[in-house]
Amino acid sequence: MLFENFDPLKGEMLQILDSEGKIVNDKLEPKIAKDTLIKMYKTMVLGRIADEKALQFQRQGRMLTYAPNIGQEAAQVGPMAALEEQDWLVLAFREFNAMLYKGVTLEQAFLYWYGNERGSRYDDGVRVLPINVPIGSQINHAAGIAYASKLQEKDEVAIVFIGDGGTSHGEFHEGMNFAATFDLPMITIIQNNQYAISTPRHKATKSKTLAQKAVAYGIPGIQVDGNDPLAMYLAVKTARERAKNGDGPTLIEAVTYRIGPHTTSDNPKLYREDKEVEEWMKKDPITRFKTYLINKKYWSEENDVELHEQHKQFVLDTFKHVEESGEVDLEEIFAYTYEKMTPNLEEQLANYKEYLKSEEKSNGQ
Amino acid sequence: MLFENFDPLKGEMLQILDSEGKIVNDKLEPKIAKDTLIKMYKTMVLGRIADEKALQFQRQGRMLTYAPNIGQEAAQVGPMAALEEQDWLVLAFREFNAMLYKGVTLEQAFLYWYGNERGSRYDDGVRVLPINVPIGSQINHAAGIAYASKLQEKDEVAIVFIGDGGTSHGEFHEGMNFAATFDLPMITIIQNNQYAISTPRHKATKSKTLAQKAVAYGIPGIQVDGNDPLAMYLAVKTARERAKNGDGPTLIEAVTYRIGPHTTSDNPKLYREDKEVEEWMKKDPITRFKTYLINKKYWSEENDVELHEQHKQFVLDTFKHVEESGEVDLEEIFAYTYEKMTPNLEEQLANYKEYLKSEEKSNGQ
Amino acid sequence: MANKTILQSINEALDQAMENDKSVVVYGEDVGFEGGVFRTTAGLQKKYGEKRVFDTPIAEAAIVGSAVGMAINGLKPVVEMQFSGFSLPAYNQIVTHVARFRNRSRGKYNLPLVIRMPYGGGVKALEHHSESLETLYAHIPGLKLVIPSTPYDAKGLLIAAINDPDPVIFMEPKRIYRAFKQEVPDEMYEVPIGKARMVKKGKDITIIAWGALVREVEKAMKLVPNVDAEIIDLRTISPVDYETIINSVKKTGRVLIVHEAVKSFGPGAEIISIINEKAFVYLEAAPRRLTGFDITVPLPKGEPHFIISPEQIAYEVKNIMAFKA
Amino acid sequence: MANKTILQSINEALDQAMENDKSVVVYGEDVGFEGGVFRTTAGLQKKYGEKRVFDTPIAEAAIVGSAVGMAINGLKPVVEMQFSGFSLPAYNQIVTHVARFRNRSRGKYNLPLVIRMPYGGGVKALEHHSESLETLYAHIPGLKLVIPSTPYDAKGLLIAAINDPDPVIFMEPKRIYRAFKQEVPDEMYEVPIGKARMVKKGKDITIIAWGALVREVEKAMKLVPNVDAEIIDLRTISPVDYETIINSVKKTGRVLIVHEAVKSFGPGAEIISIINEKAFVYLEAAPRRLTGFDITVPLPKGEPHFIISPEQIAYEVKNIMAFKA
Ligand SMILES: Cc1ncc(C[n+]2csc(CCOP(=O)(O)OP(=O)(O)O)c2C)c(N)n1
Ligand SMILES: Cc1ncc(C[n+]2csc(CCOP(=O)(O)OP(=O)(O)O)c2C)c(N)n1
Ligand SMILES: [Mg+2]
Ligand SMILES: [Mg+2]
Repeated sequence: MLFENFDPLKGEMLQILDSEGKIVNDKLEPKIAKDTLIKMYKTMVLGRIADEKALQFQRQGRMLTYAPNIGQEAAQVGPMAALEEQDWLVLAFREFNAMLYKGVTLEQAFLYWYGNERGSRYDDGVRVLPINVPIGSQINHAAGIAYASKLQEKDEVAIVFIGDGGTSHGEFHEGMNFAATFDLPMITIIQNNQYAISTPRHKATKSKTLAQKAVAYGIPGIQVDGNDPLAMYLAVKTARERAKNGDGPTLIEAVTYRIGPHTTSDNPKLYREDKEVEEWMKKDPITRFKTYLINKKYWSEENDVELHEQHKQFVLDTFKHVEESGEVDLEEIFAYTYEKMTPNLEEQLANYKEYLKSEEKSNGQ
Repeated sequence: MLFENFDPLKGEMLQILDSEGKIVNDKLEPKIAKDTLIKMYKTMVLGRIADEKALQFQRQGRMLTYAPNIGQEAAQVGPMAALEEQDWLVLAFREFNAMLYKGVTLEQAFLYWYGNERGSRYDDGVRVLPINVPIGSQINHAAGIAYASKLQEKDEVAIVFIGDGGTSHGEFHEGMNFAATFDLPMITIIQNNQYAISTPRHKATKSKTLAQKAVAYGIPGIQVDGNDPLAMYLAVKTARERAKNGDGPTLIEAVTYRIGPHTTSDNPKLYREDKEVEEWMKKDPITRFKTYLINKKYWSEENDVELHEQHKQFVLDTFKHVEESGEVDLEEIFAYTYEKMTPNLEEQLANYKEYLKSEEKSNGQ
Repeated sequence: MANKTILQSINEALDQAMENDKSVVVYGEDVGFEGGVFRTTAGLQKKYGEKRVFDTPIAEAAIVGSAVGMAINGLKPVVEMQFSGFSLPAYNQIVTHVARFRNRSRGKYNLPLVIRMPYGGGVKALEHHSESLETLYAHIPGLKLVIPSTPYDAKGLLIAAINDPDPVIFMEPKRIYRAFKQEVPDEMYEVPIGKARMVKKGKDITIIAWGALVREVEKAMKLVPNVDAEIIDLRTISPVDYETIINSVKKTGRVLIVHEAVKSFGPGAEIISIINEKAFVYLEAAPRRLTGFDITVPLPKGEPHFIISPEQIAYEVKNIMAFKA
Repeated sequence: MANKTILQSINEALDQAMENDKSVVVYGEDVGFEGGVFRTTAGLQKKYGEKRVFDTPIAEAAIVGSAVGMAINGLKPVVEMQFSGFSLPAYNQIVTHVARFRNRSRGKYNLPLVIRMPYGGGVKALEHHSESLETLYAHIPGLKLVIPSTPYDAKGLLIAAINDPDPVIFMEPKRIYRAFKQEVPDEMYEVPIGKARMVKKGKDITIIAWGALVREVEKAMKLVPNVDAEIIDLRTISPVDYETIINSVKKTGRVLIVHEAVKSFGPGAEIISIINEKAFVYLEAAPRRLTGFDITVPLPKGEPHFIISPEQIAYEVKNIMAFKA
């Protein structure tokens, strides 16, 4: 079994496609349909372009704030490609690419960062939970979803993302332990991007790897090259098998790097060297995946130029649309606290409207 | 190093003195001064008698509630004997023996269970924190104490107890990780007494041992026969060395058994077989320790009879004293919320006194 | 129809809800095999199996957080916090998720879940086993907070809570779990959430209480037979039933609120403020609160000072009646 | 003496407290190397070393729980919750331990610690970055809750909080961290905890606010120049300064409380209740609250509806002035 062959306590890490785009472990190369490979690649490129544009929009004061994913595309898209339609995606907040792959529209994803709750209402049938800001708490949601899947004997898994920093939180522990205790069909991906805001990975915990935290829950844990989409795919595919067989959750540490700032309000120059960033840029997941696809003759440089053009235009058009969405209505901010507005809320809304009316009047005078 | 030789992942458990009172690992037999051994034994016997009496008092309606420690004496007294005076003891709530050894008086310990906060104000210089009811939260207190010791470069450790059930709590994770990250002089003892109220150990977590949870924090973890006072002593002694050398915390799982009910309001017959209890009674820590001491010619059956008599009387006298302590004054319940009473509290107290006066008057009429 | 305690009514409500709807699951610490430390869930695991009724690790955030996930994926979880004092480790989940998922997802994900917790003092318990934390839940938009004071209401409100599309915090006055019995219908029924109960009509003063203190108010009024009090059992703390309160105050002009929660920034303050906002001109005396002191509930040897007695209630009533503006 | 922002004043208070007393330690998420996401702790690690100023894992319960231990063992921790919304995972520690250790140990263990947290809306932030959770801390016996609204008070109150023998929650109105400057003494000084600040004397109406809203009230009063308002900056939310409030209400007879926290069971209710208890007969109009709606603070595109404007305050003032009993 894959997970037995890569013991994090022995410093073993799964890699299939190296930084140069070469297959370094051909026995493990997963058989992925061409369509899927292309979808993966296209999503990664779209994610990258959207990220770069979003940073730009934010600098122009057109976007509220933004948490870029640059460099982490493979860690997100690899897992998504290994899932089934009916599987649930439970987000932390830095999973733009995973969201796009799983059916969240670019417009929705942008709308959220633009400051509108509508951006978290994904289409019916899209099994993605909204972005989850309180660190660590999403693990328990995934565990609950997985419990319901298991109780109702559905072939579903819940895949949940968390950052390296998030693994220090109490809720990570409780959720992992809960899922393990009941053998729930859950897969946890730690995107170890080496930083939690300004705090480097080694200051968050003394454990040599994050994957080895699985030992505490009596479940398999594996370190995977998070910039290798094939390795991430394989790890999740295998974890999904385990889940389906009733063997419970798996912990996957995707070793990757956050190339950009934490969010647009962060200045990484305060706490890390440019050199470190440059080193990691050489391990770019998109470059290596492109080489792989070209080598397989699934892709060409011409395709690539075309794709970039298309995506750029799509991103610009979408953002324009988002900008045109305007403000959120007064009624809307009251409408979703309860299924039916309480008398209290009705009164507060009515009073406020009365005030607005009086303002209008006095401004009209 | 001791901890490397007993890998919980390999199912290895430290035992020195077996159920029969025989030394099974003479290379590891710790050299403990006779006085200390006798103090350990006396404390264990006192703890046992106090426990049995407390259960009796409670059945007679004379004691509020009580959480007995029967069977867990070695897991508490072994560690205490390995500490220094200046070390801190941070309690969960089932560490009656540890408290007694570390300087809490029997009267204080009883007074607490009798329902009086005075029972948690231990004498000056007794470095024991009050009983801690919210499961898991004490680990973080110990970590903080240890941080202060380290910062101030004092030769102190904080030893903290938690139950098997408590290891599932988020605070266990956060506190262990915090202590490990900063290499704090902390020792965590898990009293694995096989139950959390009615919930058996295996329903609390899937990990085969609790000691292996140390792997998540990059620190040593060891399973110890918790009914063996010598093994518990040695494990803590060694952990204290580590702490002193700046090597950080250690996790020790004491494998033991709760012979009595969870508390006096619990009926264990609802969830476990008598046979299981009987099996564990054969592993009694006091019996084996007595044999060891007698073999060493440190103790005799006559000493033992005398000790039991003395302790019984002491327990009865002490409890009588506790019963005579009466109710808690009105003023006292207001006095300790802030260093100085707020105007608000002063007013509430004054109003209540006025009411009492009016009651007196109307009762007097 | 039979005489039942609050405890039995809760057990029956859970039983019938599980029978009636396969998506209802019941879990928490020791609720499964043993049937709960108070035995509110006794017999359920045997009847509905280990998958629908189960024991969890000691991890309140996981209990509540997993309930969020279950509710999203089609179940109706009814979880137990062993004591309300131990709901605090789950407080982050409750405030940031239970209360907000609906709003965050703009209505895509409702969370039809119930969090049960025994609360209140007077049972001679250890620390953290006696508090009244209504405010912590009533102050949070997106939650409903319900507290029964009788066996009839306990059953009907719990069934209503389970059927409610919104998340409901259900606090159980453990002091009166077994204190008395009442005729309770054997079939399922709902007591509506958001409606106070008129315990007794009256014209002199409005007394508002809930949980275990409703009976203490009733006892108190025997001590002041010349005062004709209108007694209201609030029953739903949030959303508050304005109407019943305001109609009563308009009639009586005098108000006493009795709760065991500590006074400052406590639940009584909101009721006084509502009365100020909606019935100020009807007030004939300053509305008053009789509440727990602003301290930690003392351990049993000091607790009697803290527990509100009928005599104290009567004393306050007399004071208010004597008030002249 | 120099002009300083609230942010600078807080930084200076921390700096001087650390300089002055070796037992003061400062830590939290990103407070060390980077100097905090708002830069309130900038420069401190360089000056006082990695042991006294440090970054922690993301674990709020550990941050607060370890502070409890440090305070017991001789230190004075000043910890930061990155945003008040993220103090909730530490809420169990704060309620069950920070607030209670003194009482539990009958005075043996004081906890001289401070928990700082930026709070409030109006900064166009993501979810959980905008709430006003005063009530959750003010309702807990054993805690003090302090909120500055000016650079002068920020420094003086923070120093007082650090010197206080009791634990203090120190909420910082992040919206005005850099909004304006004020002359602030360079040396250490204390602003007493438990005393409100009289912003402006007046005779027509008492307006009570704190944090970022004090300035909004001041702006509002420019819109109703014919009303002579007495403006009180509460400054310490718990324990409340009765005296200042009651003296003012006795004079004006009219009251408006303005806070951004949601209305129901919120902090304003307590103040209204105190006024009812102590100055009922002086009231000439129903006291009113102008507060956040009972909803989750909206994301930025909806937040403007939620944020209280000077115009709204002026409107409420006019309504109260028009009240005739
Ligand atoms: C409970 C909680 N505490 C603090 C924060 C503030 N915060 C937002 S992101 C972040 C760092 C997260 O680091 P990591 O888990 O590694 O994820 P990454 O940002 O690297 O994707 C922090 C501390 C939060 N969102 N929730
Ligand atoms: C946070 C919290 N949740 C629930 C409880 C109620 N409770 C008291 S003891 C206990 C079981 C503890 O089991 P374990 O940790 O194994 O310790 P033991 O009782 O066996 O010594 C529980 C659930 C509590 N005290 N604190
Ligand atoms: Mg990270
Ligand atoms: Mg146990």
